[in-house]
Amino acid sequence: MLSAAIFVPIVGALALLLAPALSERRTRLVALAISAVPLAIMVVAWVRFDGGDGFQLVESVPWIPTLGVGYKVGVDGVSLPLAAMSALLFVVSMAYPVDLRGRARQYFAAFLFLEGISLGVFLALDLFLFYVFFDLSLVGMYFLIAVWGHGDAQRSALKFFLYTLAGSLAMLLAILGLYLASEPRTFDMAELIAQQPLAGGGLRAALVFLGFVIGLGVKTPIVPFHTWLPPAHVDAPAPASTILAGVLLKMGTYGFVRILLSMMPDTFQRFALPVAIVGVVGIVYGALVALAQTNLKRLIAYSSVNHMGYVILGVAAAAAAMGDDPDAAALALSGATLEMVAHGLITGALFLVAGSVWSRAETYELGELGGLAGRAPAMTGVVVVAAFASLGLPGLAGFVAEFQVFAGTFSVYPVLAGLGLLGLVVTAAVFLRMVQRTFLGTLPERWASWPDLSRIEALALLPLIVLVVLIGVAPAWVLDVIDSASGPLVDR
Amino acid sequence: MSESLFVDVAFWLFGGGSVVAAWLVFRTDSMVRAAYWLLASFAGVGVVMVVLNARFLGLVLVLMMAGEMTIMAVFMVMFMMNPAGLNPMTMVHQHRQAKIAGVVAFAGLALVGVVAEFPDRPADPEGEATAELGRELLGDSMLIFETAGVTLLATMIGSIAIASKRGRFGDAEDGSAPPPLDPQGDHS
Amino acid sequence: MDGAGLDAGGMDMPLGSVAPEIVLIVGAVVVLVFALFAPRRFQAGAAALALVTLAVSGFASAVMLGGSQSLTFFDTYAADDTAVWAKLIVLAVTAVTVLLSVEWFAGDPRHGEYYTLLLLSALGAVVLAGAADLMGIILGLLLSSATGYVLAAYHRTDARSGEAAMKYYLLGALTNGALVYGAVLLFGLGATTTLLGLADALPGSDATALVTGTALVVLGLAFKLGAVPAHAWVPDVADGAPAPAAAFLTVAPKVGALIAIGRLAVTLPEADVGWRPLVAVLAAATMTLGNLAALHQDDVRRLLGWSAVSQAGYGLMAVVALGRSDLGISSLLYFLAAYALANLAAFGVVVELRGRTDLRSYAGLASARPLLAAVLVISFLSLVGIPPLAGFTAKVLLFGAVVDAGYTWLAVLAVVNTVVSLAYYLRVLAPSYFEPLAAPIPVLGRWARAATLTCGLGVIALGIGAGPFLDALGISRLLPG
Amino acid sequence: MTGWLLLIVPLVAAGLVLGAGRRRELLPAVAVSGASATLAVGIWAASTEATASWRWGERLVLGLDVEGLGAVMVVLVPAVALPVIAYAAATMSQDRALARLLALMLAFVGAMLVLVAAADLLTLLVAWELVSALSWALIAHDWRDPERPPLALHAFLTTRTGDLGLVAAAAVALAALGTADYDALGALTGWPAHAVAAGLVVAAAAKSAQLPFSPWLFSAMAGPTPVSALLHSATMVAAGAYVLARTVPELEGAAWMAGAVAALGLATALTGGVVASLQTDLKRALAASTSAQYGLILVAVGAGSTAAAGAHLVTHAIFKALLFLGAGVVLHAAGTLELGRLRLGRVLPFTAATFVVGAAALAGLPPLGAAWSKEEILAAAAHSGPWLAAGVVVASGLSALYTARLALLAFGPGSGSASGSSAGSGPGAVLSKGGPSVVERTALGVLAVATVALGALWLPGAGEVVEAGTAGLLQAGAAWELPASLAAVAAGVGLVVMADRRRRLVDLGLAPRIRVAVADWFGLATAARILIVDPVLTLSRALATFDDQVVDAGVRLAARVPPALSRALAWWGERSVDGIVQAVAGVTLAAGVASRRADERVVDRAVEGLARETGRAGRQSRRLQTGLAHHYYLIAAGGLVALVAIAILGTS
Amino acid sequence: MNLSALLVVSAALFGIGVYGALSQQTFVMIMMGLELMLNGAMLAAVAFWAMSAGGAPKGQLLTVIVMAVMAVEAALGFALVIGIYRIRKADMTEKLKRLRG
Repeated sequence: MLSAAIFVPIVGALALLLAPALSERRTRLVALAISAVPLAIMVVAWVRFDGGDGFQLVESVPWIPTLGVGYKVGVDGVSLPLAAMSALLFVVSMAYPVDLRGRARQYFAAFLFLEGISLGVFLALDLFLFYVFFDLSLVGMYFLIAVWGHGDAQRSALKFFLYTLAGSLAMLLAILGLYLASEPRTFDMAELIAQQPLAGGGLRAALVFLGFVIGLGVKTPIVPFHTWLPPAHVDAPAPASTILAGVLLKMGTYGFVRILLSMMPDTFQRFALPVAIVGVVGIVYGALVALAQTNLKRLIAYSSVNHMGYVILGVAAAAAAMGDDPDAAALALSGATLEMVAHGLITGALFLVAGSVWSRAETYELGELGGLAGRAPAMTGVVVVAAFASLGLPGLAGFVAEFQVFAGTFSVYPVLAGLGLLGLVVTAAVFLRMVQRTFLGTLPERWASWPDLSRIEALALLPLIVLVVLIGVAPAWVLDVIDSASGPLVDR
Repeated sequence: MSESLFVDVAFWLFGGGSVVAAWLVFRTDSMVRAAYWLLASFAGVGVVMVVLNARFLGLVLVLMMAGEMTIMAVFMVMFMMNPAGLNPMTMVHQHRQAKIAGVVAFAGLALVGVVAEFPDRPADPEGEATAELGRELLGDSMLIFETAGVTLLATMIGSIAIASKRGRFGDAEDGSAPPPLDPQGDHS
Repeated sequence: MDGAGLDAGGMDMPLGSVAPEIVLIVGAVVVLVFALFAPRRFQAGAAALALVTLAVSGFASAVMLGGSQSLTFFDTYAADDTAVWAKLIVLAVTAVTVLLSVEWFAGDPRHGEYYTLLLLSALGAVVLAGAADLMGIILGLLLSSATGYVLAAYHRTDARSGEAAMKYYLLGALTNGALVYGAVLLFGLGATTTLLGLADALPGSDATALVTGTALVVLGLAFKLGAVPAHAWVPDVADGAPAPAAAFLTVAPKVGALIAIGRLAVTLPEADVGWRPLVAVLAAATMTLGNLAALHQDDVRRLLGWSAVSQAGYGLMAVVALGRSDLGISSLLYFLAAYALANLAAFGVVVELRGRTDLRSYAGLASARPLLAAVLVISFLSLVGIPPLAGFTAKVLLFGAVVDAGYTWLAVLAVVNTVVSLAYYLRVLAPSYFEPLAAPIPVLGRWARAATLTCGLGVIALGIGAGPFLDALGISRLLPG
Repeated sequence: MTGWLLLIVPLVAAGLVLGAGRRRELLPAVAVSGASATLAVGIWAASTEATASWRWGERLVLGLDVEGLGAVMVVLVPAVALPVIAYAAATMSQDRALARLLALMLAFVGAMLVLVAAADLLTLLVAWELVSALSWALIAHDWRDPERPPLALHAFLTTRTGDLGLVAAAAVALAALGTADYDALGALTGWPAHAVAAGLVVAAAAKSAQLPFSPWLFSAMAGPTPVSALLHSATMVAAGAYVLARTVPELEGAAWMAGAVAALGLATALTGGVVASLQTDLKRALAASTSAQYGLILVAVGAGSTAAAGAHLVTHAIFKALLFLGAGVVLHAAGTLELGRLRLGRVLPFTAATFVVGAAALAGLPPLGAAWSKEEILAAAAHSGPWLAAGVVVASGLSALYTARLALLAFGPGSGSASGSSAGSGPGAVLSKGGPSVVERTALGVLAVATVALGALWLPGAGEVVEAGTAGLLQAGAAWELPASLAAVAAGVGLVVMADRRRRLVDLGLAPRIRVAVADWFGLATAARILIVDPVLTLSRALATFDDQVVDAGVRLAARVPPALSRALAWWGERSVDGIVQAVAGVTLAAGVASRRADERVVDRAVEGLARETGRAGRQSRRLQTGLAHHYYLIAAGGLVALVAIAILGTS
Repeated sequence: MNLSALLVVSAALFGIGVYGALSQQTFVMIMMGLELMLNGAMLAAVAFWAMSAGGAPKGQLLTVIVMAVMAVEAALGFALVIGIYRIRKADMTEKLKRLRG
């Protein structure tokens, strides 16, 4: 069943490319129908998920037995929410109207392809398979940015591809290091978790760890590997930005949990402090740099750096507290995982609205906007909710996650947690200034006829906002799923 | 010992001569003369081979090179528009680098020759060298020999294919160009 | 195949173990005779004959898989699976080349002989891959080179073709001299030329001579492989030679050369000559130079040539790992197969586009010829090593092998190079996909297209279906190691 | 679960208000009934000591528990909010976003109710931040005015900074104890106890506008008057004091906390008194007085008398709401809040009367309830130490001073102010806008009556009721306290009368520069801007530049390495491929074989490439491929030497 | 006469060949250099055969192979030179520099 979530969109993409051309509207409908399949599957998986430890709904086929490579997919409490969130984001992004440059089929095919690939990353239970999807996501995103982007899109896309490929390859070397250390050699995640290769420490373990941190860190991105992110976001079409921020970044942080925390916890524990410091730097640095941005998308992009900092901090704290204080570790890990989901929803909504702004104004410059609240109350409402969620307002999704991260971190790294708190204030300034400059104040003449969100835009944003509120108010249904994995993960 | 002395003298005479002739190949100012100096150098080596009891090989070498050098001379006359190939020619480039390369090559290999310890296993001077070669060709190394034959065959086919001007269907060069980018051209 | 059935000449000359080679020779002669006597309008029939020859030879090879894994013909020739796989790869490459050539050479009156030379060139690569004797290596290389020069020069009225061939020849002749002298030195040390005998005799011999001889031989093989420092012919041939021949020449000889280097390497005593670091440095230099030079090419064929240089560097990584990692041999063979398919696919696109080579003239290719553009993407991404294409699995194996062999730095360098390589491959893809069509893009014909698409699909199939293939490779041995 | 009605009812009411937004005539009715329902729920919750919990996850559970001071607040908050909301519905009927305002106010009340009913720090934190956020929305109500949103942002950011303390406190408590219940806080020891205590003090200081966070209250004045009334009376500002009253007794692990709270409160009370005395804007003066009064409450908390603190919270909430609404009437009637231009006593007699009642309470004049609660604070302070008591006395003198000044300037007889009398736009002129409406009068009247009614606190036995209600203790007062504080009050009032005689009441005889500086919290806001905000913004801009130019430059640099490398190779290749051999041979050779033209061209191009600083020059890498076969020969020959060298090196 | 002397002579021939191959401009002269290199190799092969390989027949065969190499290279070299000369009128390396970069 999970395999269908991966392959239905990929096959759908191929079919879309090879089938005769339809009108743009019909193409969109067909693509939406296909993209909804994984979402439906994720809902079913959610229902069938029994909240126990370990991987569930596993499907496994040998692939390259000589190398210990298998096609194996399944879910646990960490991957299920991420996969479900991704499936939702894809449906929403594909529904979102954007200038298709007359290449509707290719656009939706690229999106569907990317959808299958992204779900593959989260569902893969084999490192080789994981890497396959991890890397392929770059290809899909490269084309999306370069063909349908604006501004200096080709250059940004190239930078994105080169930079993240470098990261991927660093991770590939690390994966190989891990693989070569396993006995018998295998890429199977469950088996690697059971084997705990490189548990003895030493230089090799450190190097492998470093490779993973760089590889996953570029994708996350952690400071200072983040500079591909702003140009990629700015020049990408809004739905692609949504996917980039909402789904692709999560692949990095997900890797931290899925690989580093599970397969080499000892080493992670040894290096938890530097990783946590990197996380805090990301929090503070990302927030401060975002504060100075005058470009809407760059601002959101840097706020992503900030939010990924929370995730990294949480994961590092979980690694540090593992064993000594499993409760705190589980708290931090649950927080980090939930932050991934929350950030996907929140930032997804923000980027989609940024796309709406672009389609109306062809600019992202905050200085050219202002006073739009009167013309576009719905748009304002969405942004305000998302902004508050992003700055961690209770009652919205971000808070539950961030608070847990901090609660977990305080038990191991109180000083770092304290420093990280500063990020909260700056983020608040970032987002409220953004709201203020875009929507409040006086309306410039040229936007006197600014249209509010269209029906499709509103419909696409609605599920995101609803979920942001729902998770903020009643997160138990998500947290229980996450906790089912995070608890056992840090308590072995 | 007189035989040994004879061997030494012959070696120094022909071996040294071979080197000198080789040097003169690039010192002479005519291509035809160069060709004959080259032949001389090969002949010197051929003699040394004979001295070393590889009579068959030495003979083959000399005969082969004599033929080849004749071709070379004819060739030059034909193609270089240089009847008799006797015009002065000093057509060299990167001369100094070439000298250095030559010296380094010589020094390196000579060093190997002098310093390196090769096994000391002289051949039986009474050995039937030619017969052994024959047995080797038809026995242990038959596959090698056959490969050499095929290689020569391929060389013949190839040389004719690119050098011969006349083909079965008229001018061999007609139509031997890459297809044009635009098929509306002369592509058949 | 134990030789009992077809034992013709002596006690150790089982002709059956060289049946594929014999088929190639016979086929070459048949094609030649056909070409000499068939009327002009039937000349294309030579292609069909060549294909039949390749098929028969391929069949004869395939039945040898999983055979005795032994040396034959008095230890001068290897009948191991590695050699068989090499044959299969070379034969497949040749078959694709034949298909690419049919329409390309349609106007050439010497169309027929071309296939003879192609078959003989394939034989050279095959012999090189199977040779277990220094003389066999020399002759295989010579056969492959001699036919290669001619193939490169086959456009006899095209100045570029002749120039490419001449440069190819000059460099080949020089390095051949080095190879021969190196072989002589090794013979001097070991008193034999069979690799098996050398493996026995060389340990403990004089290091000066051994090192010099090794370096000389490696230079000779580096030429065939297109590796630094004898790489200079590759871009010229890729650019100047007839495009189908270029496709062949940047692939088939490398198969033989890489395996020959491997055989030689495992023969040499590691304690007396540090061939492993030597090959590693060679690999590093080759991949780096190839990628750097390709970086700003505006000529797609030259770019492919330089990419072929860099790929040779990756291939050498497998040799570095031979004997130290059990991934060594399978990575070598898998890499060769993956590289061959991807490179042929890329050249196939060029052929099908009638040799179109100016980068700018690729603008809008994706809208005019979506399938060809897709093949271009697939082949390039495979050369980069993007999953799930064949090139990716190859790189995983190579990286794994060298890391396993303790050469992590080489893997890191290869990673850096891979990123650089992506940049120039994307330089070709970008105009194809992101720019509007400037002028109509005519194509060559259906055979070339079929071959190209097949290779493109093959890249995907080999990547996804790596399992069975690697299973089959798993038992390969590289004799006499 | 029924405890959540405290949140749900006001939220539903807010939703109804929004739903009724189209039919404006319904708005007041819906809003007032919503507020009434909320009050009813509050009373019900207080009387039943409602509890509730809400599970977020395995380790996160929110809890409500209405008890002690919380029970008082749960009634007080909606009780004060009801008249304020009614007032707002009436006075702002012209505002096109009235529905939003009323809905936000109701939601705000709901959040505040959760805040006071919270049973643990996490729940508190949730409500706490919701209150902050809603206050931002309320203050920025007039968002079209480009000056207001920044002020709202200032207020929000200041309180948000303080909020971090609470985040930290909650997180530390949860990390250390596995729970953040108030009841469990006593178990904290060591650094977590100190951290929690410090976090709570910071958070409370920010929320209650204590030093050094006080200036945000001025920014908060950017909101409509009813919003100020709501924020500064019983709700947002009260939260800080309330939380300290709840937690100081619990946190035994941090003994310094009580002293610190008292000191902080006293400092704010004194500073705020001075600041309030120097304001020229009615609302700002009231705002500063809020800080000062909460300073006094904190003194009580620090001195250990939750009861006194609770009592003053209640009395203050009511009279401060009254005063703000009075200010609202003034603004509505006069169009300004400039103290020098008011003196509206004759024109707005009813308002003036109610305002004076409130002012008397603020000044601490017996027999009003506020005076009683202030005396109890003094008693508690005296119990703690003489210096604290002395401070409280001075503070009460200050409060009398600024209150009297305010009352006089706002509603004093005649047109005492020079500007007010001379200008044509005197009080009489502006009155065209009319006096308070019925609803306004009702609201003012109700609050005034309540203020007066609280005089009942002076009755014997009231102390026990207060102690029972707030679950705290009162200290027995010493004999000197009442006279001392009365004397201070008298002194304050006397000063005002004197100043008024000399017509220096507006500026109190201070040079404008000094007065403005002091009135602006002794330049605290400016200092914060210079010391914190500006540096942060500068830093952020610097970092952004750094990020663009340095961090990314590293990447760009790395991206430039291959082209540069190939450029180097090109130079090497074109200019002297031959150099390989020379170098290897160790022979120094002048550059050279390639033709002069080629040479010039390469060098030139290389320079150009460098100048352009793009990777484009990397194109030259292929110049190693000179196209000349004899160069290839050299490369091969040189390469062979290198091969030998490497093999030799590798062999060892 | 001993092995070292033979090898030195062989090295000299090879070195001169290298020099010629690198320094000459005309293709034919370059080919002469290449032949000389092979000449040196041949001499070394015979020397080893006679002095250190105990007369192993493979030494002689190796010499034959070198001759074959020589013949093949000469034949192809001439063929290529003819071809080049016909289309480009070029007889030296400097005239072939269209393919570069």
